[in-house]
Parts: sequence; C-alpha cells; structure tokens
Amino acid sequence: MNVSGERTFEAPRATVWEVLNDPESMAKTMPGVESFDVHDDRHWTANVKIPLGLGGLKMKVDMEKVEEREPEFAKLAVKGNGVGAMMNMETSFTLSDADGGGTAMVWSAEVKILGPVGSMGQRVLQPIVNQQVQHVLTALDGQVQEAIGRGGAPATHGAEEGVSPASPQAYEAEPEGPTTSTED
Amino acid sequence: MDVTVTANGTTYARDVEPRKLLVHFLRDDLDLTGAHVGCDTGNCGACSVILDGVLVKSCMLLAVQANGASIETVEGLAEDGELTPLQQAFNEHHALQCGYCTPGMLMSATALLRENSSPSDDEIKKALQGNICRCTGYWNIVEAVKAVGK
Amino acid sequence: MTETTLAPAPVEIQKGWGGQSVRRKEDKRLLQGEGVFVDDVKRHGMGYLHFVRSPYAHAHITRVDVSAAEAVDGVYGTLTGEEVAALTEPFFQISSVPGANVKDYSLAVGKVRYVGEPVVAVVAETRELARDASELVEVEYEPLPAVIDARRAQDPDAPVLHEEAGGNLMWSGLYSWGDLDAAFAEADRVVRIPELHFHRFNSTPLECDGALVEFNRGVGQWTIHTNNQFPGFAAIMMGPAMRVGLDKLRFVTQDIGGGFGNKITSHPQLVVCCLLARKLNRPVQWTEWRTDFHLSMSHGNERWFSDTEVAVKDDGTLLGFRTKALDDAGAWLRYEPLGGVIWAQVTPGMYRWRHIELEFTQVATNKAPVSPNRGYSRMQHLWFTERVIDIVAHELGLDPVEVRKRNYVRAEDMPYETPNGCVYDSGDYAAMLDLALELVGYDSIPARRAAAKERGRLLGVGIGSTLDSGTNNFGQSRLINPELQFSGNNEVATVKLDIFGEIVVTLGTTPQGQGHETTAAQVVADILKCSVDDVHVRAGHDSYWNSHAGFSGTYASQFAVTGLGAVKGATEMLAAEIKKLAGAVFGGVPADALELADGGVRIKDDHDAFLPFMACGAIVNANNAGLPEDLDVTLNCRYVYRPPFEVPDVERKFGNLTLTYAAQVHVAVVEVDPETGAYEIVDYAAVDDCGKRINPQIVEGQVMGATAQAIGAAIHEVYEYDEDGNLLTPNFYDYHVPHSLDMPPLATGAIESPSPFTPLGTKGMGEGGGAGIHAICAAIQDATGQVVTDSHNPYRRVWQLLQEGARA
Amino acid sequence: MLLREVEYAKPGSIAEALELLAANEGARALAGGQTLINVMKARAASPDMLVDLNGLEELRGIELAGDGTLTIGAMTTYSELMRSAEAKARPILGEVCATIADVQVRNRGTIGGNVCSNDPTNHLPPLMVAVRARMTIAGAGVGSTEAAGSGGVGSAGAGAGIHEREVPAEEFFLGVYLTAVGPGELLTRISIPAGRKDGFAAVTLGTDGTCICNAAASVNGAVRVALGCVDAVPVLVTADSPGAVADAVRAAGLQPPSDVHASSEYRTHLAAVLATRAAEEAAAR
Repeated sequence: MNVSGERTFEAPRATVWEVLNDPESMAKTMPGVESFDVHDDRHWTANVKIPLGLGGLKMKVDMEKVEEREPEFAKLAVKGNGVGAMMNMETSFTLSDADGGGTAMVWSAEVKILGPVGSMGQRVLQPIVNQQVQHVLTALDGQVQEAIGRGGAPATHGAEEGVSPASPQAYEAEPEGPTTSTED
Repeated sequence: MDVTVTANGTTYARDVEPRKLLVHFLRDDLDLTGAHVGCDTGNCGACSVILDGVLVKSCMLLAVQANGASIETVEGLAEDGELTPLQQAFNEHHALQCGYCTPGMLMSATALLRENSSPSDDEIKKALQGNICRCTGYWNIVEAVKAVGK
Repeated sequence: MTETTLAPAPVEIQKGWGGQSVRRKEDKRLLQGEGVFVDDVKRHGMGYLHFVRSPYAHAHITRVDVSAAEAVDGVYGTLTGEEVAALTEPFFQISSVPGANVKDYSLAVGKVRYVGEPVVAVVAETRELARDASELVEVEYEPLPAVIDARRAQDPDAPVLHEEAGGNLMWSGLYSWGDLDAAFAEADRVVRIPELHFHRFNSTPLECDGALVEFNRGVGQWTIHTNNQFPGFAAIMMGPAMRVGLDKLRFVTQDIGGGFGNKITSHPQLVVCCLLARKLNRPVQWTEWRTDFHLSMSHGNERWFSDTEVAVKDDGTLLGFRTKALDDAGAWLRYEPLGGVIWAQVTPGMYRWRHIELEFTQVATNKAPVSPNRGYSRMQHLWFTERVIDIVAHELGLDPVEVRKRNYVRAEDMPYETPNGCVYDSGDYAAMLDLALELVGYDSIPARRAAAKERGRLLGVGIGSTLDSGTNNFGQSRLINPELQFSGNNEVATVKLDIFGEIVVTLGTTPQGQGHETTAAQVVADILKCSVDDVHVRAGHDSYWNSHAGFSGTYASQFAVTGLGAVKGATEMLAAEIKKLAGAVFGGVPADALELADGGVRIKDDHDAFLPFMACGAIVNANNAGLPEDLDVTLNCRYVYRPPFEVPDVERKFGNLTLTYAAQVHVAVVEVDPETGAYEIVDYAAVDDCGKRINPQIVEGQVMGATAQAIGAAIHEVYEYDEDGNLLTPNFYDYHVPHSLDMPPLATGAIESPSPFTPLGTKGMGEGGGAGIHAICAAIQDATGQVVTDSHNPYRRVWQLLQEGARA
Repeated sequence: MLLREVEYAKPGSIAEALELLAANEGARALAGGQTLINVMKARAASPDMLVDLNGLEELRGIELAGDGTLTIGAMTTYSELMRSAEAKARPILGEVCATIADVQVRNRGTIGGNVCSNDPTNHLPPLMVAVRARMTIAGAGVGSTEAAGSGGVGSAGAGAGIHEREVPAEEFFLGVYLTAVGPGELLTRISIPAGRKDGFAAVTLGTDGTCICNAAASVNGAVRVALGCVDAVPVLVTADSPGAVADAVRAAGLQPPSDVHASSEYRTHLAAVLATRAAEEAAAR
C-alpha cells in the first residue's frame, strides 16, 4: 500500500536534513524501538516492537539509504523481519523551504507486509500503517526539535517555545494498551 | 494444565497445554472426532458443540476454558444408535451430502429447537448462519429442521 | 422455501428401486459423527507435519537452515527442497513444449513461485510444536519481480517463472472448425466484444486436504490415507517421481468432506508425506488448514476472452465466432494444460453455430496453481458462450429468450454432432428454458419490474444455460500432447455373494457426498430383485484390493455412467452365475428357466424350487463338494465398464470428447439497490436434465449444491491478488462463501431425456452450476442496462456499472 | 489454527484480573475470544498470558436506571443483550447485536470485547459513539475516582486500590485494536443514556455479514452519525437534519482504506448513503 503526504517543520532545511540522515535520530522515530545498531552511515538496524493493539509485533528492521541528493532528496529501503510478518518499505522524502519559513517535506512510502499478519487484511493494516506513519512523523518532529536544542541551525521562528507544535497522539503514551478481547 | 470435562455424559480428565483449542482437545485427546475443522477463522461452524447448554464454536475456545463444563457433541445425540427426529429428518430430506458440516449443523439445529420448537424458515436460516455447507445450498437443511419443528 | 416442481413432460416411472428417492445409506454414520475423514485417522507414534511456506510471490531461495528447528525437543525431522530434488524426479508433465520443460517438485527447489508455496516440511510430536519449529526454519530469499496479471505474462520484460520453458507461455493451440470467412461474409452484423473475464475462485470443500502416511519398510510400501479424489491420477504422478512402482502406493480413503475437483492435485504434498514417513520411520500426519488451502490449492482457471467477433444475422441467428482465450495456470501445471482442451467438450455451448475459431493460450503467473474445479474449463467457456448470447441480444435489441430459442440445438436434432465432432446425446433445451421461466413466473416480470421501481429498486432477470459434459474420453489429452498414451475411460465394480448371502459391492470410486453407496445399491437391488437394505456397498476406496482401474475416482461427472455401468455389469455377471449355480443345484435347469426373486433364485414355473442367496453363497464358498467340475462360478464378479470411444483426430482436433451431455438451465431474478450497488436474488429456478435419474433426490441435491456455489462465485467468491502476488482473500473472513441467509428462494425442475449411449440411460451430472454464474451476470445486465463483462459481480462492481451508465 | 504457547489465568475478581494484567507485561484480557483467539490462530498476535474474564459475574449484567440510563457490564454477551428486557429501553442495541456474526459468536462474544477490539469493521464502535456511550475503565493504578463499590454492574468492588475513570465513546477509540484502555486496565462497563431515535445501516459481505461500510445514527435535536469502516476509529458527523447528513459526510473529507471489498471511492460514496439511511431511520422512530 502507498501512503504519502506533506509536513512542515518549524526548522531550517539543514536541521531537518541532518535529522533525516542521522541513523540514531531516525531509529528513535521508529514505533516501539527497543535497540538499534548503526553499521555505517548508509546502513543501520533497529529492533522494534510495533504496537498492534492485540500485542506488540517484534521485528528486526534493516534500513539502507539507497539514494540521496543533499539537501533535498533521500530514499530509504527498509526491510523488517519478524515472526509472523515481514515488511518491505521504500520511502523517500523531498525537502524544500516552506513559504512561511521552516521546511516543507513531501514524503511517500510504499509499504508491503507479508506473512500471517499480512493476511489480516488491508482493512486492518491500512489504518494501522497510516497511524504508525503519523507516529513516525510526530516523532520526527520531536527529533528535529531536539536537534535544534542540541544547537542545530535555529529555526526561523517558533523555536523559542522549545516544544513541538504537534501534540503527541493520545495513544503514544500507552501504545500497547491491553484490550479485552475482540468479537465481531 | 488439568482439565476435566463431561462430554456426552462421560467425564474425562486430561493434562493439556493452555494453547490447545477445545476442538483439538475433543478430536485428538478425547477421540470425539465428530466435531470437524473447516476453517481457521471461526467462520464455518463445523466444530459447533453445546457447552453448558450454550451453542459455541469449539475452535474459538481454549480447552482449559471448558474445565468443569458439560459438553454435548454430535456423538451424544443418538442414544443407543437410535437417530433423533432431527437426524432422521436430515436423512429424509437429503440435508447432507459429504457430511462434513453435518455434526455442527445438527448441534446448531438442536440448540435452536430447544429454544423454539416450531421455528419459521427465517428463524431457521438465522440460526444456521454460522454453519457453512458447501454441498447442499442449505435448502434441504432448512426443510429438515422445519419438518422436525412441525 | 424450496418448491420442487417436476417437469410437465411425462416422466417414465421405473419399477423397482431405480428412479426412487431412496434414503441414503451413508447418512447413518455421518449423522452420528461416525464418518471417518482423513484427519480422524490416527496411528501410534505419528508425527504432525507443518509446511514452511513462501512469503514471496517470486524469489530465489539463497539459504535454507533447518538446524534450529531440528534442535527443538519433540521435533522428529524436516525435509527440504534440496532433499526432494535428490530423492525424486520432477513430476511428469502432461504438456507438450514449452510446458513440458517445467521441472516441478513437491517442495520448492531453488526458487519460490507463489505466496504460500511449500518450501520446507517439519514433523513434530504435536501439531502446535510442528508449527513452532517451522518458525525456526531460516530461509533467505532474494525477491524477484512477479507477474500477476496473465495479460502481462508474455510481455518482453515480464519476469519468467520457469526458465527451462523459455518464457511464461506454457501451452497454446489453435482450434478452428467450419468456415469462418464464409460465416462472417454471410453475417448481417459482426458483434465485437473486446474483453471478457472469468474470475479465479474454487469450490472450497469444507474439509481441506490431508493425509496420514505409513511406510512399511519390510515390503517397501506406503499406505496413504488421504482424501485425494482421484488416486489413479495421484499414483501416476507419484510413482515415477518417487521411482517406485504403483504397487508400492496404497491409497485408502473412507469419507471425504467435499471435493469438487479441488482434491485431485494433492500429489506434491503426498510425496512429501511419503518421503518423511520413510526418512523418519514413523507415520506422518498432514492436515491442511483453511488458509493453506486458499493460498496453495487448486484454484479454478482464470480466463480472459479477447477480440471476440460474432457473426450474426439480423434476426439473431448465430453463425459463428472467433476469440482468443488466455488462461492463467498459476505457478505450476499440476493438471494443466488439460484445461486447454476440456473446454472443447462443449465448443458451441448449447447452440447450432457451425463456424468456430478459438486460439487458446495458457501462461504461468506467480499465483497458486490451478486445478480442476466443479465445471472444470467448460464452465469458463460456457459462461463465455452465454455472455456472447446476451451481449448479441443487447446489441441487436433482441430478447435473450428468443435468441436462445432460435439458436439452441433442437430436440429433434439429437444426437447432434457439434462442429468438433462431439455428439450431444439427448436433450430438449428449449423445453428446459420454458420450464425454468415458468418456475420464476416469467410472465409477471414486467409487473414486478414496475413494482420494484416504485420501491427504488432495479429488477433484472437473467438466464444461464449450460452443458454438464460427463464421462471423459481421455484421448482428448492428445490434442494437448500427441505423445500422450491415454484414451477412453473405465471404472470398476465388484459384486459378490458371501457365505451368509451378503451382497457385497466394492466400487473404484472415491465419493465425496454423491451418495454412491445408495445409488449403487439401487442398481444392484433391481438386478438381483432384492431390497436395497440387503446390499452392502463398502464405504470408501482402497487400492490394495485391486477394485480400481486407471481412471478410477470421483471427478468429471461420470459415476452415473461409469461407476453404475460397472456396478450393472458386475451385478449382471453375478446374477448369471447365481442362475448357473442354481441350475446345477436344481439338477440341470437351464438359466432361462430361472429367475431371481425375493432374495433368491427360483424356477419360473415352480416357485417352490427356491434357492435363497444365503444358500448360494454358502454352497460356493463353504460347501462346494460335489458341484459339477465344469461349473465356472465364483459369485465374486468384477466388471470393468469401458465407454465406447475412439481416439480423437489430433490433426483436426475432432472427435467425441465425452459420452454424455447433461444440461442445466437457470433463471435468476435480482433486485439492485441503485444507490449502493448491493443486490439480492429474489427468485431463482434451476432445471436439470441428466437423463434417467437413479435417485432423483440425490440429483436434485447436486443441482442445489451447484446453484449455491454459483451464487457464491457470482457475488462474493474470488481469489484476488495484489500486484505483489499477495492473496487478498486467504480465508473465510475475506473469502465469503454463502451461508443460509444468503440463499434465495429456489424452485427446481427436471426433464428426463435418457442417454441412448449409456448402460442405464443416465448421464453424469453435478457440474452445471456455471449456469447460475451466468444467470446472475445476465440479470445484472438486465437490471442496470450495462453490458456485464466479468463473471464476478460484487456490489462494488455493480455500483461501478451504474456509475458508467450514469456517465454515458 | 495452532496457537503459540500461552499461559492461562482465570482470576476470581476484577481486582485479581487487574493484578494479573499489571504484573505481566505480555498479558491480555480474554473476553469472548471470538476475535482474539482467531488472531492468535493466525499467530498475528501471541500474548504471553491470557487473563480469562469469563466467570467474573460482576462484569456481566444490564441495569436500567430511573432516568433511562442503561449500564451494561463489559462481559455481557450479544445474546444476553438481545434477550434483555432492560436493554429494550434502547432498542437499537439489541437490533444491531442481532446482526453481528452468528448465533455461536453472539453466545460468546461480548460487548466489551467488541468495543475494545475496535476492528474497523465492527458494528459497535460507531454505534457507541452515536448514542453517546460512556466507558468505565478500571485500573489498579491512579485514576480519577476511587471505585464506588456499589456492587452494581461492572463495579470493581470497594477499595483495594482500584480506580475507575469514565471515557466518552468518542474519546475511547484510538486506533485499530487500540483504545483508551491502558496497560493494566480493564473496561468494566458501558453506560448509555436514554433515547429511542436511533438507526443503523450497513452494506455487508453477505446477509448480516462483515461490514463493508456502516453508519450508526442518533437523533436528539441534531443528527449524530458515526461512520464505521472508513478510518481506524469511528468518524463522527453531525447535521441539523437527515437531509443534511450526506453533505456533512462529504464535507468530512473521508479517506477510507481501499481493500478487496471496496475501493476508497466506493466506501466514501457508501458512507454518505448509509449515514443518510441511518439518520432517516432514526428520525422516523
């Protein structure tokens, strides 16, 4: 399935680029990240537990930067392997200076989920993927702000608040809230 | 875990893994192979049994959940080999072909007839919705259940 | 809700058991849960098999490591593709080149070609443990691009499944009969249909495949308890692959939970079970689960018909057609490319057009392999001919009823030789249509249409008329591959009289609910003049006892001809032997002075001279001293029925491909909700003509079942894949099969046109459900006014049709 | 069909259930199991422990208060709800439950399990939003109120450090299989205010089958429609009259998922049609 969209960051392009190309920062945007290893500046691996509501899905995720044109375009190939599911994703983002200041990012991701989890059907997976993508974007925002805090290039405005303008999604606090069972 | 159930009047005690489904417990541990497995999503109803008086699909329950329960399966319907009126009606109306869905179908119809002794066509269809049959198209099954109801 | 209407045409009432709706003998055990299905069979120490399946539609296998799985306590062992490649030969290919070059093994070797393909097998102490361990098998894949749409399979840049075949083309053949040029020259109109699509589904028998395999090391023989419905075919595939003679493969089945053709091609999985039973020296049990079945077993042939041209006269007279059929075989040719000829059994459908050209192409795609499915290959073609009729009627502004009646093969033309040499044995299609229309109250349709409109609903009525050709002439396989040495057909029955007078019948068939035990008993009882209750038909099939022949099994609408033909032959032999014996016992009474009656044999003119069967059985089996030396009587009679067939002309692709041609005409009335595209079948009639009916209730049951499957296929059932080859309907959650509430009111009717070619005037039947798929398509076309080009019409597609109509 | 290894616990009280859930990170509550067991069969989920709520009588039952408010225990089955005389006070509840799955599933499946699973095709999440249901969640941790311990339906009992909080349905659903019920918490009961003017419409896969798209409506002055199958959570749309509902749905900018049963476009269309039908049914009562 394909998910795509646009996002504006209250930060200069260089900062956003820096975050997007920093394996450590990127690993932290993964949902339910438990650990990660950086192999080199183009390859890194994260161990994640993706919250699926009915239980966390443990996955080893290998990422490879397959293309980049600093400071505007990059493409990542992501392969996830877990018991019950395999995920292949190709994601790319294009950065430009936003009209009102800050940085605009146009992104798209082609996500493929294979295995038993994949058989749960698109009706379930598509909303889950959409939600996880929102999670990643929100986390990315946080990483951008952190980078600014670390002394990255200051944002043109909004930086003085020092907090992300995007309010965290309620579910993030309890990403694996147990539910009673499910019948329908 | 220890599980004790009474199935068709006989009490069985077994040690089972918690993950074992009731249908596998009945079929593999108790040798009650009448309840069948026709799907893996709880749709087909071939595994239907009556658990403490309630019609359930035994593939969506763990065996350990049935601890202490009384279970009725298709094997218990005909006493001493004497077919019940419902079983006879299935034979008379050609309500079965391959016979794979039949045990579940009979349990669903039995549960219906206990609650409603003369169900209408619509009530019968509604009661059998959870039992898939790939051979008969259901028409003769509905006729058979209706014939017992009258 | 069912209203059974018998035909107004006179039905000859037979005396005796044949023709009566005798209650089924099978039912008593099945109603008590005492049937023996394959998963009910258990053996001491058996291991449970679980398959590791491919998550990719197309990928190289770069590494397989089973060590972690094998290290688990309770795991008995594994089998990999590499081992299979060493221990077996590739399966024999039916196809000529290029399909002949395909190397098909029972596990993936080197490459996977569809999602769900078995890659490794793991055997363990419990079902759950086998699956646990299978998760520890490490398989590394190098994904390859996949080809999913058959129409793209022959593109120059299309990924190739079988490099040995040099491309994705598996088989192609041009069929041409009559004079197409003359037909188009004579035509007033040429109706062109760019593309029609018959979708991928199957009958999803409620019981999936399975086996319990034991290996007898001492004699080197495997006993394969399985629900395979055509053990003869499985044996032919398995023996050479496993490098053993067929005597080493013993197939045993008792009850089978539905087959519908879908249980013909389980031979790869059975080979895996055999290899593991030998390797691990213990019985191996395999249960296929529903998702496994959907992912990997026996999908029906998906077929595209493109560039169709139809030569017609203005009055609707059909002269001929030409079309290109593109058939999607999926990843392997497990029974294919026989679908490339089976359709030709019904080349002109029910119509008299004489000029027909069809270019058949079969390609491989990265989807589950196809295999026979109820109505195998004829259903696709008959849906096409029916679609042509209604599209022609639509284009010419004619009534589909009239176009059918004008073109149907007429009763007075029977037996009718089709352009390709098939001989339709008997039938009155127009009478069937009249009866079907009467059953739905066709005259009231205009008024009901108006009433529906007032309620905001669009009413439509549609017809489907199909043939149910039965008793194959396997010589047709030579049209696919002239090298093949198959032709004709056969089936076996033995009937014996045992010591206490028990009449014991053994069949070569593998019934899956068709009531063979009952109908065989009816035939025997009529000949032996006894009660059906006195006839004991053995349940199931066991190849150990030689009561089978090369084509034994239950498939392709043939039992009523081949099975019962064999039963009749064997019983007549037995009856003759009983008379011979009695003649000797009575002191030299000639056979024609004797008759069978009341469970014994007597002298016609002296009923006191009576020898009960019990005495006959006892004398021959246990008290035979003093019998005349030349008395050649065993009371154990085996008969092989062989239908009268010639080898077809391979050059002209001409000859009779099946012995009988039963027919079904269905009429569906639908009401469409124009706002949502959802629709409901509000009325339905199915009329069947399968010649003499031995047991009308069983025949009606087959008609009902086929109708229900047609309704499911037409509205909901589809194996749909995404562009990466993931199956989107892998279980009953998304693959919706109809349940009781989905069934419309049904009226059934019957006409009996006895077959002049069969021992009992019967015809094979049970596969006429394709009529229903078309009837629903036609009804939707009628309701929406839009031409329907797909056999699968879920609500979303009907909504699309309505949108297109609104835009036009 | 074959589950991964799992531990099984059958608590004797809500407090014990909460303790088990809090003490075991990988524990899941098992209600009717009519979805969870199936997901476990597919091994798409494999909790370490199942805490079986069957047998906790305090989670069952239906009470009708003087002001017409219905309180329904989370472990009340669909069948119990359909048969309940009290539940007839809000007829739509029994009517919709009667169209969920089949008899066997309705005999085991629970109203709490349904809303907590929040599968996008479920019937009850949109219905709960439409009728302004309020969900009571109990936890061993800090909550807004100490459990009252009245002994009523779904009451967790006095003291024992159990806290309860109430969440309105529109804030309860957070994602597919995700709700406001957090780790170590349980949904204990659902309360539904008085009302009769409700409607429900769906296009389903087969008669009374899985929803392809559905809509629940309630009219109380304004029209309140909640749409199912179009997003991870029910989408609430309000309008002044049933006639204005379709436009309101169109204005909501839905971007439903596409799947094998419906394209995004078709679902968007169905949403407007079904919302109107549900609203008309509600208004006509």
